Amino acid sequence: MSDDLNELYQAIILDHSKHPHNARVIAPCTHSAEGYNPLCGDEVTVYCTIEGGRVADVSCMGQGCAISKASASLMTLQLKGKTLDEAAIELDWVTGMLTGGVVPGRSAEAVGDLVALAGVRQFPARIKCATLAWHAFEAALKGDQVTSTE
Amino acid sequence: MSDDLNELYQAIILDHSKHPHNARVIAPCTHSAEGYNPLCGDEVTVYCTIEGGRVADVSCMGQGCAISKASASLMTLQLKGKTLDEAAIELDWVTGMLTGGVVPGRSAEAVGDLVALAGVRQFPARIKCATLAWHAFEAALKGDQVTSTE
Amino acid sequence: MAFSIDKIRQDFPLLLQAVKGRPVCYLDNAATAQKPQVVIDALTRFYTEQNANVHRGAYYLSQSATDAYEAARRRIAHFLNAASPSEIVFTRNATEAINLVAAAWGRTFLKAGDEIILSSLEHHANIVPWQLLAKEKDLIIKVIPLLASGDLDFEAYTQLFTAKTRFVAITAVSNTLGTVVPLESFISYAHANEVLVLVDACQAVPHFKVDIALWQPDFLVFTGHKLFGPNGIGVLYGRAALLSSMPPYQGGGGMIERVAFEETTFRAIPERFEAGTPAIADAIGLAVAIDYLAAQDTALLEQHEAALLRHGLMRLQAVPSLRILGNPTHQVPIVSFVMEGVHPHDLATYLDSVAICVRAGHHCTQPLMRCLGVQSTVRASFAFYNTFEEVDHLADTLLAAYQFFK
Amino acid sequence: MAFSIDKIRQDFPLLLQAVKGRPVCYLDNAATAQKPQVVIDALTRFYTEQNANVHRGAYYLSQSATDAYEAARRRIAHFLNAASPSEIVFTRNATEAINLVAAAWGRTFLKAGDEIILSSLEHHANIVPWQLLAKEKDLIIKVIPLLASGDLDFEAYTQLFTAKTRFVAITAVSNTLGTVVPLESFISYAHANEVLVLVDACQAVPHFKVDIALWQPDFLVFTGHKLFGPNGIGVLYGRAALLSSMPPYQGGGGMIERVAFEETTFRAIPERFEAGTPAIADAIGLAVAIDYLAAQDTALLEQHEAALLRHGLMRLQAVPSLRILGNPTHQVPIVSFVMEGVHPHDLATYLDSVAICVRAGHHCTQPLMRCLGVQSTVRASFAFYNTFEEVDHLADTLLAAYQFFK
Ligand SMILES: Cc1ncc(COP(=O)(O)O)c(C=O)c1O
Ligand SMILES: Cc1ncc(COP(=O)(O)O)c(C=O)c1O
Repeated sequence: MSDDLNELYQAIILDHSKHPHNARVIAPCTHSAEGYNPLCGDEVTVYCTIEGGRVADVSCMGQGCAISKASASLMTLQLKGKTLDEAAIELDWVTGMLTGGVVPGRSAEAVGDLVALAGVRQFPARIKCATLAWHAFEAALKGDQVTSTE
Repeated sequence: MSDDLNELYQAIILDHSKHPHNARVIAPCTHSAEGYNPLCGDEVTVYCTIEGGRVADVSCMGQGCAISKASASLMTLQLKGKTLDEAAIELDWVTGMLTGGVVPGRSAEAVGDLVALAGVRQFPARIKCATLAWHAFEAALKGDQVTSTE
Repeated sequence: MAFSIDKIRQDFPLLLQAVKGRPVCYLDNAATAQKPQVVIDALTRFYTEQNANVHRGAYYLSQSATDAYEAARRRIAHFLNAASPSEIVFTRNATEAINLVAAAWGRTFLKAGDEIILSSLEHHANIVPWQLLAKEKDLIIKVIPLLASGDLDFEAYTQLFTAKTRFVAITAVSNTLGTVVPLESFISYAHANEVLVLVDACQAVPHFKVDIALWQPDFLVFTGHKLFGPNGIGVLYGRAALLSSMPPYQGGGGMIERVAFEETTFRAIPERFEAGTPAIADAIGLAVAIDYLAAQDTALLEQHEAALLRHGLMRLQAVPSLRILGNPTHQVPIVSFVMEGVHPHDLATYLDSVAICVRAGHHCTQPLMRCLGVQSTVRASFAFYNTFEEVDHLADTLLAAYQFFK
Repeated sequence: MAFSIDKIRQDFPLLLQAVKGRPVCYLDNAATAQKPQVVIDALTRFYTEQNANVHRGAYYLSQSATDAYEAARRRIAHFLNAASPSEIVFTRNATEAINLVAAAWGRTFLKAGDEIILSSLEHHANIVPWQLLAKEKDLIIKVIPLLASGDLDFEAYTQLFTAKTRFVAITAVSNTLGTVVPLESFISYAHANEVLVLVDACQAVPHFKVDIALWQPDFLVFTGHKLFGPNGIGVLYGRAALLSSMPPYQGGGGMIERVAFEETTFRAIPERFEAGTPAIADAIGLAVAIDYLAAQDTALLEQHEAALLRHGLMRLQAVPSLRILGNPTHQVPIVSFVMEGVHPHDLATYLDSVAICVRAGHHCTQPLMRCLGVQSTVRASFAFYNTFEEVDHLADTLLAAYQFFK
């Protein structure tokens, strides 16, 4: 067992993957989109309700690996109640952190449990798993029906 | 100047290429076919008249390098008057000798001036030039319209 | 056993590498195979001593490159036991070879309502070109169903034939389950119905002798990189009469006889299908890979592979929660499995952490995944250079993964 | 001159070889270029340390191969100054790149009666695909005529446009005469008429900077092996919006999103156009060739090439009975000539006997040969690694040949 692996699959990730939060369909919802990874066939659908410029509710359903499920579950917790601008910062932070892009500076408190996703950086082949739900959320807001992580 | 080159372009070859024999159209003729080398665009048309199982007359017209012109000229001299069986032996001898195939054993006298083509063997890139007219003759007898040396 | 695995492994430099400090354990041979040093050396030698364009120069180097390229074609014709080297067309890969047949043969000779039979085992490379063609020409695609064992249902296959059936495109070996399809019966049934057959031999050639004269397929394709050759080179075999009846696929230099703006004519086979400068070095490298294989005692290699498979199946069956997919009558050493509650990608990452290279996903066989009722699997695929220790390493690590994720 | 030709030649192992005991004098660079050692080493290193299939494995090696392959794509996008790496599609060669555009764009967007403009300078690779398409779809091909100088007739070009003109496919540099076409005017005229342009940059990229942002072509192609890279790899650049509007070319693994027997969907660009396992090592090798070039002082290389050309023209003009074809306004160091009374093939053989590698024939430009009123020519084509001594060796040997054949 390598340290990297322990960091990737830390308790919080395994926990969220086994017991995902907000794993349900929101119907009716104001926005939804499917995220799809053509390389492994994993898919996730993000549903959300935007009211008054806020993420009133958000959920994820789908099939995927521990990383993608945990990431989706963490995402729903993190985004719920945020304004769209705040949600955009969350998105930038996660994708920037994972793909080595620019990361908005934030307090540990603001980042919260999302920090558990940092272990994925050591596994480039798995980054797309971690970003799948986030890209689907982005696509839902943009009005795309399906998005692929490529 | 290498020895190989002197053997390739021996006097008899240069001579035949500059003053080709039977460089004329036979019309009407009983058989004719065009030989074509798609790699360099050279082309030759062989005309012949077969009467009573013999090559009564044979000629070659076309554009080509010294080797292909000399070979065509030598061919017309060699084949004229031969029976079809004898002509087939000439063909086998030339192509076999040039391409390293089986060569019918023959006296120097029978081979005659064709021996001048032996220098081509040292220049694999030029073998197709030397066989062009011969393949066209073969194609003419078979009734093909165009043949390519490839 | 006279067969020295250590000695063989010395021939494959990648197998001697370490990944993150651990010796690489390469079990993804169905995706691509490693290259013996002689193949790598052949590329170096070509570019160092012989590099010139083919079919075009009147000079020694170019002739020598042409000779080497054409010798590679003859080597491959001999390897497949084809009737003539002119039946061998070099392509980029197997995918292109199938696309070539779909475009040049299919587009010319098929018409609306004609039926094509594929199998449930096919790789996307032997599905998508036919779908694209079917859409364009309004053809009907029928699919040979799978038995629970992972074998194809021969009875059902025979039922698919109608007066409209024109073509069968079928794999010799499943790249996902390792199933060896009893092709002789499938082909002769089609031929008895005057239906042509294309065989995808990608996963067959690395494991056993493929003999054109025996199977008598109309077309057969394989890809160089899975046969221990370089990538960028694939092979299309086509019966001479068939190939000759087909129009060109791509246009360009090398495949033409005469070009004029008014009218252009094309060369005979195989050149007609090789437009532009080919992958000369890679074709030569593929022939060297085949020479390398021919120099081994193939019976021993096959025995070793069979033993690896037996041992692997035995060890994997003993891993809790692990389910092996399929149990085909004949199988090459390719095994797909899933572990209850653990996603294939997580399993593969766990294996990767100890340098075990396996593939997780749909293996370009999504329709087969659907038949099997899974989204994806982990696949371990072995070559003759793999060892029993590697099999054990895989099984031990899977056990540890089970403990970790449970 | 700070430029050390000796040092550069040391980088190209083939240039240091002997052919039949004589140092090779390689003057067939327009057919294919020699490879610097770093390119050969890149192939060896890939197969020794990194070989795995791309886009498919969840393991370190496969990810590392994928990263290297995608880095090569970015390298090429940067080299061409393309807006995005997704505009770069890897193909086997330039020929395939043009065929891809003809099939995926042409077959989709052109209809009977539409007109395509080609030029008299085109290589067969930029003629035959359009002829095949024209035949299939009933299109009309028009040809930009040649001026006596070997330049294209711009005035006449503008006259070819009608309301039906849809596409211009034109070379940047003639592979036979060395003519540099003033593409900016040709492209902007077409664009002013809302006509798309494909540029064949095969002979441009080895000699001068090609800048997509400057020319703004809609498509541009080149081939790796003429740019000092491996063979088996070519490049299609296409504007993102255009590529995205096109259906797939070949079907198979890697280019699909989801496959089902009922319905298949395709990936975004550039993957949509790369079916099957690509020529991974060769793509990486091409990027290394480009890195090698970028590390040189390109201004000096271009000066050297211009000086080689000037010296070559001067020496060749002095050979009795020798006629140089064309005298274009701008020229890269490619020169075609004929010798009165001596067939080009005989001349090439004579040159070959002292290890001078030149090409004799139609150079895959038969229509141009017809314009020039010849059947074939001898062509000497230089790269930056050629020397003045090699030019002199050519000229001296041509003099000797004149004596020999006269
Ligand atoms: C101008 C031009 N276009 C296209 C090609 C075709 O290149 P390839 O054979 O690598 O496809 C060549 C070279 O042969 C060329 O010189
Ligand atoms: C059975 C089968 N067919 C076709 C292919 C396609 O091979 P390539 O990607 O080299 O064209 C593969 C491998 O990917 C395969 O396993």
